[in-house]
Amino acid sequence: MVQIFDVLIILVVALNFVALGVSRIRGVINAVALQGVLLGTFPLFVHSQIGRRVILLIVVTIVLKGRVIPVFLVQAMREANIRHQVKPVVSFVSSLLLGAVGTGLAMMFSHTLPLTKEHSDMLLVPASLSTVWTGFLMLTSRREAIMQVLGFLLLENGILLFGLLLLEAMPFLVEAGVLLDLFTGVFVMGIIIHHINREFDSISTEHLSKLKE
Amino acid sequence: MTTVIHHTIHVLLALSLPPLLLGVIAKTKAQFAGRVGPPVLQPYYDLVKLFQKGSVYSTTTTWVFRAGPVVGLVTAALAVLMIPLANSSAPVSFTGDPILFAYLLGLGRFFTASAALDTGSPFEGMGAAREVTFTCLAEPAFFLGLLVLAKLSGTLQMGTMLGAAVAHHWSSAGASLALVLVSWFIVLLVENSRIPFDDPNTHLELTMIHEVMVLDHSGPAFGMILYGASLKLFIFGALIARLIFPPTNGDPWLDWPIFVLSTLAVAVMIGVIESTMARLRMTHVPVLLVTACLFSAFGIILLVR
Amino acid sequence: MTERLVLLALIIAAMSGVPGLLFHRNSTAGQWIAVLLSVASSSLGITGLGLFWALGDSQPITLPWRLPGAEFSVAVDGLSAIFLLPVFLISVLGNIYGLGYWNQTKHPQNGRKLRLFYGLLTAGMAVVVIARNGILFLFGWEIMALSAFFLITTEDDKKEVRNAGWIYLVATHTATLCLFAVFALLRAASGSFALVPFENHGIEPAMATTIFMLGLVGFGIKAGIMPLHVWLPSAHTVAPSHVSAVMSGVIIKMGIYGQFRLTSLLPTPPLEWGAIVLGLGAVSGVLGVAFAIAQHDLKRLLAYHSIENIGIILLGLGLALIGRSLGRADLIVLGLSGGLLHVLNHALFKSLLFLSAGSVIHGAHTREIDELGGLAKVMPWTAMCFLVGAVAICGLPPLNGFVSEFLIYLGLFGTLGQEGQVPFAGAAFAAAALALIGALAAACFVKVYGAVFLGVARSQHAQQSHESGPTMIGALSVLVACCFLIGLAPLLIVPILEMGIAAWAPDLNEKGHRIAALAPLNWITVMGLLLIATLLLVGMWLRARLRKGGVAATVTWGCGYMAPTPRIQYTSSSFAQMLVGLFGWALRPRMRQPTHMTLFPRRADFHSEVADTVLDKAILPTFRFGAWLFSWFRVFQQGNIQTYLLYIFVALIALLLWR
Amino acid sequence: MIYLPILFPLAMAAVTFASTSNRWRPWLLPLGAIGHLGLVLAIVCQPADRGPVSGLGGWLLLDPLGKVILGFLSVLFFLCSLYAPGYLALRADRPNRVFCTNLFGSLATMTLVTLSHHLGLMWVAMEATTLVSAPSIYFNHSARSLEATWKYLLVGSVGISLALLGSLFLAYSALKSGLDTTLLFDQLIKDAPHLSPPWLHAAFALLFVGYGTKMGLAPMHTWKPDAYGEAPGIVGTLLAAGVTSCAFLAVLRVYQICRAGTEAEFAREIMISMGLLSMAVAAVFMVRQRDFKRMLAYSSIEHMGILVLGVGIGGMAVYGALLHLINNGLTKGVLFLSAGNIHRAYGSKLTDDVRGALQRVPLSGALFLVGYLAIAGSPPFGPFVSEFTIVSAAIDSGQFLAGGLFLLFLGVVFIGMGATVLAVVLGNPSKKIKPTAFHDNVSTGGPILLFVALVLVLGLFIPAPLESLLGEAAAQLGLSR
Repeated sequence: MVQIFDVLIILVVALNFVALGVSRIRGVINAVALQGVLLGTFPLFVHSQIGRRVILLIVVTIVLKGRVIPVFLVQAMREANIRHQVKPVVSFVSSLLLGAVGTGLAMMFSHTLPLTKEHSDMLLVPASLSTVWTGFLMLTSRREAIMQVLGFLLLENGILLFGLLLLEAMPFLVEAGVLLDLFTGVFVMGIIIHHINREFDSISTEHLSKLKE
Repeated sequence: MTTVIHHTIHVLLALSLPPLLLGVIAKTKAQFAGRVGPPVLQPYYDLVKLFQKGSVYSTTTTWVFRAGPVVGLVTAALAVLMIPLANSSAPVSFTGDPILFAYLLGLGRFFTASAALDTGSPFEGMGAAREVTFTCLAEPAFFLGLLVLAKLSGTLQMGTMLGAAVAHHWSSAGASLALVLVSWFIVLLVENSRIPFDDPNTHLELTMIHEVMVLDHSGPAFGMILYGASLKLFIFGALIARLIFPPTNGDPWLDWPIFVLSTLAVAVMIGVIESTMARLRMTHVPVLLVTACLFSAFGIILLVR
Repeated sequence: MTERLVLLALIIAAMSGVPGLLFHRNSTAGQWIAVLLSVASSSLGITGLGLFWALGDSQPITLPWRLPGAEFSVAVDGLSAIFLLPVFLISVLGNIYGLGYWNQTKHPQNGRKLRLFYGLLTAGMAVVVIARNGILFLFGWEIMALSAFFLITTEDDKKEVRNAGWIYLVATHTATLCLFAVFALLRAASGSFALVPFENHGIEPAMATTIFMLGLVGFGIKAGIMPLHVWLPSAHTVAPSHVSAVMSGVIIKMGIYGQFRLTSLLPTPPLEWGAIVLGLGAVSGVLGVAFAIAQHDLKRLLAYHSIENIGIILLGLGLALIGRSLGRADLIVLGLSGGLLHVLNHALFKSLLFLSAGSVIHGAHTREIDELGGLAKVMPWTAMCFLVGAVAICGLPPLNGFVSEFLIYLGLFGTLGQEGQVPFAGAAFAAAALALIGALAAACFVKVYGAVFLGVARSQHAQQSHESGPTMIGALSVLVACCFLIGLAPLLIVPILEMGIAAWAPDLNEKGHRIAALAPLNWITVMGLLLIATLLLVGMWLRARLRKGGVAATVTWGCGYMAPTPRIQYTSSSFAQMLVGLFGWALRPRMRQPTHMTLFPRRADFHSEVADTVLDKAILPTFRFGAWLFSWFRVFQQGNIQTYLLYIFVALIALLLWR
Repeated sequence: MIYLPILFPLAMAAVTFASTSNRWRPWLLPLGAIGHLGLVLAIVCQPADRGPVSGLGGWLLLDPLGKVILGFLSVLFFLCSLYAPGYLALRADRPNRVFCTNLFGSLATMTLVTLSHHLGLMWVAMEATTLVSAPSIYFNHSARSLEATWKYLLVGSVGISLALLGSLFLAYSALKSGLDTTLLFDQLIKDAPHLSPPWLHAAFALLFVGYGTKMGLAPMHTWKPDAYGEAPGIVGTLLAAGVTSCAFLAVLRVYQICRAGTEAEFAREIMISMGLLSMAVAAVFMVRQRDFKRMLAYSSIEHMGILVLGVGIGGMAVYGALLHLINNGLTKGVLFLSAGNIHRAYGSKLTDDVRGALQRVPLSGALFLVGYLAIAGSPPFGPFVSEFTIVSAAIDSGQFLAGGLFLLFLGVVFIGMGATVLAVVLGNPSKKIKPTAFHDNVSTGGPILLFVALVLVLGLFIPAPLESLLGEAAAQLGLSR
């Protein structure tokens, strides 16, 4: 069981790299969506007993992260009639390298944080930090507003990963928080992207740098 | 009682002697030039004549112009009451009297220069500018000299500062006193517009200082200016005389002739200098004055180092 | 009683401009109400001071005040009283003068604003002087400072006024921030904001020196000590003249008051403090007057003289500090009495000069000295008053300026030390500096008086000028009378000064160190009266002579030149040229002169101008450099959201790695 | 009882949303504000013997710290709501349904922040505040306001996510030490000494950066100039005084826990450094700032810096910081609203165009100037008292460097801000710019006067109830009286 879980976690981390390295926006959306679905299944592994509430949580997460948000984003993209290629500030290779460095650092940093006995052999903390790092990387190195939303999604995924550690201690609160954040954030951002679309006929943030010193 | 007599002599001497100094200087210069020269008492004749004349006033002028000579004369006359002549202390003598003394002369200068500006004449303006400019440098020199004397005597009263003890100081702090003497002599020359700073006899308005300031005065007012100028000369001459020949013989009555003679000697000295030196270029005047300041300053540094 | 009267007076003063706001902008009713309130306020205030001086009546008021560390604590002591007198006197005279000078009908735009802040200014200054709590002090201080800002910018539609106001505001706020530090440090050392003297050894020497130095900067900016004076010349120039009079006569004295008060709190100082103050005094004095000589704007010239006089006051304070370090009571008494008296004197004669200058501006509509001339004929009263002010500010007998300089001279000579006294002879050189200051001031005022009032009018402005009305001349006359009073009867003011000294150095009077014993002020009275009497006698004699000898009138003798015009007169710039040259190393005059002469010279002109060296060569370049440097940081905010997010990331990592 | 201040604005929001008249809708704002003010007063002033005001099983609790901020928020909102009808009447061309609804929404969420006594709940409330206030920034529906909204939203969301991660870390630090993970503040503070230090350390870093982003501390401040520059003045006020206060409260809650735990020194160091950094950044960017609304944003950054600096310094400075929260907020009201008026009068917010405001709009110009002098820390206005208390406490506790830098930055800010403000208010209006129809009147000037009056009163004395309340609140943060 634990081995499978570790494999899945490694898969999640691998998806980070996919998201960083893929050049088509659709590809990134898919990678992030897949990561979301994987995350959705994780409560199965950390919860000792699986009740109705956990099932509900799993379903909601998977539907939201794996279906609703990707569709929403694809929709926005289609309406915007934008380029389908990511045009990064930092090249793909460099992004990947930075991602690798970040994952390494996350590993190192997570060693300084003591875990409880039952979590001590889990890879959750480094994976979480690495995902947060990737999210930041995407937020800071991609031009398109939609890619920034995806970066934000990655960031949230990282936080959710960490939240799994607390799932038992503080049931419901964690997921509720994460989902609320995600949902409202993405929802409002979506509206804004819509407006950006209408205003500029593009969702590249290049247009969004008029306000400066 | 003796004090009253001494003070009376002081006042009478101070009022009567000054024009004689001018006469002595003129005579000395004439001697050097190989001329007979005017009589020694000529300045007195001039004054009498001027006081009886009528006056001409410029329409440009105001009461300030008329006040100029009056203030100049009165301040000099009051100043003369404050300097020690042969007596150990002047009729007006108190701690800090040299300050009042200097500032009284300053008041006179203020009004003389203002009167010059009142005429609206460019030449008189020029003279006034030079007068006040050079004073700015002469004043510190005078005060630095005062510092030396104050340090030596331990007081700030001219009677004591230039009292009998000066003779003693010549042996103990001669260098400082000599520096002050030179410095004050330079101040004397500039304050009284003598060569090498100014030539009272020249007729080039552009090069004059004091004389050009009083171009427009005439009659009694001009007489007052002349008399005031001689008073001022007497004042500084007396200071120098006291510095060189302090009253030391112990007999106050004998001091008076000694004082008169020494003052006349100073006048002769001025005459000699006037005869042997040329006027400085106007731009070099400040340099000499700054030198005078430095001399005095060096004098005080020697004392307190 | 005194404190109550003063408080009442300052409240009335603060309110004096308020009723005017309710009246129409063209109505003078508000102005009259302001003047009446101001008269009432000053009468009350001066009555209070009279009570204090006559009876020693002082009942400090202390009330709780619900602000952290604050206490509403006011008291009048000898030091406060001396500074309060000009606050009340000059402000009411300025207000009366304003009836003619800044009449509401002539200045409907800004008259009401001016009087509102004029009243607040008076109140603020009174609070500064009586406050016995650091926070209350700061309140008064800032109300004063800000009101002054609004007064300076009365005519804010002019660019030069805005610039002057801006420089003032920056300077005054820098001062305020220094004072924040001063009072915070005082509290750190004493445990409260109450302004009470420290016991000896009650404060660490390093702490005391820090406080003193910060105070020197903070108060020094307000006082206009060279080189902290940068705001002063332009602010005094552009403000309405009765405001300039208050600024120069009273506001900058608040900086001096601060220094007196602060040094009275701190324990026995090291000798360096006195030496520094003395040195600053000499520098301010000499350079202040040197700059003044180079000016050709009447009010700017007077403004630089304020710096000079502040220098003279500092000489007095420096002496007192040195006296305290050396344990020489005579130096303390002479330094303080000279300094404090000069505070009073400068308030009188500088206000007199500014108000007279205002009268000139009122009549001739220009401040350019070289456009004036011959005003003594059309404005005889103004000319007379200005002359009195000029003689007084040069420190010439028989007026008040001489008395205070005399006291300071005595003290400076005293540092040479008699037998049995500890000398500090270095300080004696300040006597020579004071002599230089005096002579330069005389040169400057001969120039100004000659160029403005004497000779012939140089321009249309001067020709068409007119004498000012009775309210303006009336205000001037009061000041003239005060100048004569103190100049001729200095002993009258001695008790006041001694109470001031008692507040600074409490036990001196009891030990018999009296001013009268150290300085022969009675001789000044004698000589002053003798001078006036002789002048009158000789003057009458001359008059009789002239009547007898006959007087003819003609044009000025032009040395043979037959067609004199007003333009051939010596101008103020040419008058000052030699002196400006002598001080060229500090003044850095900008000159434009004809370079070469051909056989038939063209029309040529000479122009010289002296800007403020510290401001133009040091402060402004520094500010410009700062702004340039700061503009480089703008690359961090270029509208790129990716970069913004990066900052957050970097900050996060930095905090995680902290330690 | 404790639910009413949250529910009432929500209800008002619903009513507002439902109302159809663009003209009369804004009048609902003062109405709702009065109601809220009354409710808040009722619970804030509830006598202590009736026990603490709490609800939701302890998740909601009103402690002195909350009281200070809740009371302030309610007053602030009330004064802003008085300004709203006048302002919206000027903007009659724009639909204001969403705008008004969102203002009530912000009020509800901000109230929730102050009342929540639970780490998670507070986070939820903060998140909601961000989202609800975003549309108000977009009120003008221009490209520039859109950009501002986007930046506000994205930067704010990232920040708030970090705060979530931080909250989880904090929870885990309790879990690691085998403590109860209720996440109630009381409990956390009590358990603080036993919390796992590495986790607490990381949690503080995350929470500080997260909520610091909402507060607008440098270098997380970048959204501020854009958002404040483009939002209407009234929104600027509510953001700069209201939302930031809530974020500051969140920082304070976290600091309370760290102070009680092992990370007190670390937290104080960070707060002092970040406070000074914010002041420095604000100072640097304020010099030669041509846009006077952006300038106000930098001023806000500066004052947020002062707040955390005060708390970091400790002692009386904590009291000063809490007082400064109020003073700064009220003065920001003066500045933002009068700047808004001037903006309306000239149709521009650049100093190139805007000159002579004292002549063009005498009241607004004068108020802008007064606001500047007040915020710069001049007596007799409130900010002087609080700023001076902070610097005095810094020096008193021997933190000379912090105190000295504080004064230095205040000086630079004064100069930078002053140049812009004076350029705006003094002089003659430029002929080039065509003036709009705007003129000073009671509806747009009166509320600002009320702000000024409060600022002045707080500068002259602190009312006894407020003083004791501030004292209690400061005691929560370690001030021993």
